[in-house]
Amino acid sequence: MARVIVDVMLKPEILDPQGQAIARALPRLGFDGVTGVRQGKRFEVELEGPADEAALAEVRKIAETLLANPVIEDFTLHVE
Amino acid sequence: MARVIVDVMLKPEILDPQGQAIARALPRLGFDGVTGVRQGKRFEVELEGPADEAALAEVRKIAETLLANPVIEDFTLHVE
Amino acid sequence: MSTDSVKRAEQTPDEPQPYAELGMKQDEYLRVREILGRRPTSSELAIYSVMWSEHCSYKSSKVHLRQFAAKAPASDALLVGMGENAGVVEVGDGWAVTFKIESHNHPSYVEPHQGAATGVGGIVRDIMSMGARPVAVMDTLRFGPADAPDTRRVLPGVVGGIGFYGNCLGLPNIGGEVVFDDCYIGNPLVNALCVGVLRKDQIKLATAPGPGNQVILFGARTGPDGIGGASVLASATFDEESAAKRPSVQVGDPFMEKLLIECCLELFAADVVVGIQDLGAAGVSCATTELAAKGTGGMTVRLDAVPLRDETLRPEEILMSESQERMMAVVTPANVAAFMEICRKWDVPATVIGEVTDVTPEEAARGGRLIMTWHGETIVDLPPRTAADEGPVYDRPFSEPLTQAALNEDAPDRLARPTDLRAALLQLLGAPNIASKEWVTSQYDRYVRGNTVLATPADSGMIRIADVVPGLPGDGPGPDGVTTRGIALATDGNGRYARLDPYAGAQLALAEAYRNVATGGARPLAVTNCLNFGSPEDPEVMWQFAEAVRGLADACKTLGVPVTGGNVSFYNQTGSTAINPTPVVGVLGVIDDVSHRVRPGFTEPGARVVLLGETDAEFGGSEWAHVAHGHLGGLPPAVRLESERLLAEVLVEAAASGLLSGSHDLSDGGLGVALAEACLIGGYGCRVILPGTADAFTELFSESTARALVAVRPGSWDRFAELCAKRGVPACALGETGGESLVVEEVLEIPLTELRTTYEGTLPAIFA
Amino acid sequence: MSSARVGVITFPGSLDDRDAARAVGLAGAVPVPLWHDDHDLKAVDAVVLPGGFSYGDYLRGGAIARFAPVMTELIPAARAGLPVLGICNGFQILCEAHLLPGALPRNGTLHFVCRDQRMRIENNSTAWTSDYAKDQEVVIPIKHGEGRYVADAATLDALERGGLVVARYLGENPNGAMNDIAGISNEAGNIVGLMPHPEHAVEELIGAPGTDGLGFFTSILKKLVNA
Ligand SMILES: Nc1ncnc2c1ncn2[C@@H]1O[C@H](COP(=O)(O)OP(=O)(O)O)[C@@H](O)[C@H]1O
Ligand SMILES: [Mg+2]
Repeated sequence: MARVIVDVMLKPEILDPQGQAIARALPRLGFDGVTGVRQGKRFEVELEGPADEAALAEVRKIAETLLANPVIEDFTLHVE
Repeated sequence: MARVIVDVMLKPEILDPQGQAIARALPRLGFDGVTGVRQGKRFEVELEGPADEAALAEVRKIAETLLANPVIEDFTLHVE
Repeated sequence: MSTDSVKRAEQTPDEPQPYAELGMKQDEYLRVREILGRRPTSSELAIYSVMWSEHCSYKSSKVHLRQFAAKAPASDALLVGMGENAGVVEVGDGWAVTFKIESHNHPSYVEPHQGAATGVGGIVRDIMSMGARPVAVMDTLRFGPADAPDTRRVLPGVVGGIGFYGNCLGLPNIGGEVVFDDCYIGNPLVNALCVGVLRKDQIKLATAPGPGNQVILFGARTGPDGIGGASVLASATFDEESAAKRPSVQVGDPFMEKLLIECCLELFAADVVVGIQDLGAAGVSCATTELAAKGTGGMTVRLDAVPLRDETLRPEEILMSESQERMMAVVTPANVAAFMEICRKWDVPATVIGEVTDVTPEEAARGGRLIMTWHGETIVDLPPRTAADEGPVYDRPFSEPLTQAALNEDAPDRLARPTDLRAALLQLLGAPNIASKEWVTSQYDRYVRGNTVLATPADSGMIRIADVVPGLPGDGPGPDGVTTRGIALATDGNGRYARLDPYAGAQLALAEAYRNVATGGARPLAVTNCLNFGSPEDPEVMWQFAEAVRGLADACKTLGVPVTGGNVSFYNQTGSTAINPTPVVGVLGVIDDVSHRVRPGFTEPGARVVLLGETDAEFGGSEWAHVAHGHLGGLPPAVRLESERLLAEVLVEAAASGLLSGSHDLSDGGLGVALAEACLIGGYGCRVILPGTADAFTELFSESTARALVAVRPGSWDRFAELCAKRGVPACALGETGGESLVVEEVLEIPLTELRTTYEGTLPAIFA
Repeated sequence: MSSARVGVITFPGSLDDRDAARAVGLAGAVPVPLWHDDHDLKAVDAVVLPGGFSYGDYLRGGAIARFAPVMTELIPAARAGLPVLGICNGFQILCEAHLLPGALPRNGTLHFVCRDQRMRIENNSTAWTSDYAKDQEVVIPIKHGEGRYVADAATLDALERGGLVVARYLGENPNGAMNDIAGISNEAGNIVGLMPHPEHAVEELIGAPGTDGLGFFTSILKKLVNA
């Protein structure tokens, strides 16, 4: 049993209103020193078997086809 | 300029309808071998200065008060 | 890890049990021992502690709520009265309607988004369990002051949660309330209403008849949701590790609920359900004991068959779990396969967990016999009626608050009257309680299902009961589903009025909701209510409660509208300070032909603006006293039930005859606010003259009840005046609609643009 | 009533499917229910993908629905010219399935928004808009939390230059959509995706005031009858 993490973030050129709203709120809450925030998604994918080559390839395919929308999002993948 | 990543996940005992919906869809898409999916949030926080002790403490506070809802979510934090 | 079986309980009679931590009084615990003739197992203790809680047993309110049935007016429409999951009323053409309102106050304070969301989910399942298709929801909300920091946390979360759940579920939100008052700081009220429709011969009840019938749990898996209490049991009876942190917050899955709705409707249509019950508070404990209690009294349940989200759950936790989106059905063995097939179609997990059994006469006399096993061991063996129906009943002491007399003597007469009525009107119009609630309502889908006749900002929501899609069957089975009928719903409640006089306050809430329903052209038919109060252990709160129930029951009798159900929420207080008593009343009305509905406001130029009803100087608990002086004292406006009844008759008949192009009731803020709102909502200004029976301030801002403002279509005045005269309803023509301003001659003139800026600016400025 | 048959697909979590069927029927065509789990388009002449939250839409609007069995039939059929209208969630599904370009992430306001929206029908040469006058102004409800149309510069440019923007918001942009885009079509004009809900503006009495949405359904009927 292994766990693969897929991180999905909006492409840099796509406006991220959620991240922006957070960044805007920070100074009001007394937090300075943050120049920007971006919000994305994190998926924990639990595998039945080990995170071998074949399994990773499968998760990559899941990420590509389902977890991320390649039109607006990038993803990265790592084993935990 | 440093970047701190805050990962926010629902506490393990809290129902994650989002992850469930994905996990249920996978077999239908021809993906087997996944036993569970949990969906959380990932924040990229850009700092003005370096990610020193003080800055990390500040980001931790931001995570606690704004990025995560401590009633139902846990978060972890790391420097990228 | 050993299981606390019945056998073990018999062998260890003196083992200490954590009943107090579970909220049970010692005499309640002793009563359980007496019923069972031994100490309860920890699972039995779990069942009794939740079933005998205030929330499930109504132990403090029962003695008062009986008045709703005792004083109920004779009504042919009532098909199912109080005591079921929701009441059902007949509305004609073979159709029936079921509706109910319920509170989710505390969870919404702890976690506003999920708390409010699961509040909607819970009430929707109540409606489903009557055999109905849910068709609309409403939400009535109370918060601390709009600009209080905590309100900025709670309100957006609550509104987001209600929208998230209702929108994703596909139920139009057709109305509600948003009220701000200091007394709700730290104690917001979130009351959700759902209404459903069904063919009158398809009512389902929570009952488990027929020995041999199978008990099926379907919907979401059971997880450790909302079982803070159960961990007490686990840790007391077992080892440390099972005392794992259990969340007190439940997370809703509206998608699963949508599947459940469609699945249930298909199950009902296929006629494969004998009895059905939703799982709300007290989950499996409640569903099994109540189903068994209303059936043969006998049931066996294999608790280890319950599908779990978390395999470490102990039986006590399964019994107490409040996991959402679950239902329980009783099905004949012959129909199980068909039942399962429909669940599969909708991707709804379903599991047989038990069976209805026969009981011996002796067992029946004891209250039936419910047996639960856990991996072969018997862990529950109790008479279900003792848990479901025979809980403790308290006739708690009550006494009028010591401060009540002084409060009532502090009449608003002493308050300085404004000299600038224009400014006074603008101030009221921009006050958070009056100002446009669009910031809230625009987050709710009000159109889904395509039957919404009236929704925000109308005085009442209105839904077409059934439509026929050309080429597709109607929503109801068969061609007899055709009907032009609609239903209207309004909820109201004024905590300030109720604080000044809980008896009158409850009646005023009813009167306003009743009037609002009639305003749209519907005939008021039946009532639901949600009684939000402080601690019943405080005699002064108990007095407020007793007075409110008495007032509501009396007024329902006078108006001829029965209470069909409702909900009580106690312990709404911060420290020892209770909220204002807040009875929220929902009224259901019927309109024979929805095309006769009257829209809110001035929708055409050249209509005659008419004030119906009588105006006295009544400012106790008024919005003006609140906004201009922060004052609460004196007495609320007089209750005029007979006038309300006659007014409603006029409104309904005028609507059916097509005499009105707009209609709006008078309530908070009086005539001045009603005029401004009618202009803004309808889009036309008006030019009016005050009747001159009192001073202009009184005529503009008094909150006398049994009044409404209507726009009589050109050429319809004579017929309308006759209609009013026949019933003795005072009708005063004030002027005419049209133009770009609100003009009250010799008093004020305000352009609609200025009114709009004031009215629409308040909430976005605070929350956007 | 004509014999033109317009399918309306129901996914788990579809909400406005009955509403879409009603609109099809009111326009005079025959609504045909289609089921997500069937590899069967029942030989319909056109298809509506209705609004709602298919599969809960927890991941992204339309992300899971696009893989439904019925979609494996619909995608090639649409490419081959079958008229398809995607409303709201249906529009999201069309984008996810790459039948239309771009994407529909979360509204810029971060709020779900339900309101009667003024907009302009800019392209009346599609299968679904021929009954409108060019640049006709209409009021049709919107109700969505994820409807901010985005696409890369080249795609936007192609849409604008090809006249493929079907409808554009007027007044305040409700969701931050690029170029105020409310709906687009493919080049052939058979596939149209819209955030607004024309099926909620087809009866005077019900839903939004007016019947400005009916044109989408009468357009397709006319096209099918004249075909
Ligand atoms: N304020 C009230 N007025 C009338 N009936 C009430 C009131 N409060 C509760 N009831 C009735 O008592 C019964 C039990 O209520 P409740 O426990 O809320 O039902 P459920 O468990 O189905 O949600 C219901 O029939 C409900 O309608
Ligand atoms: Mg119930």
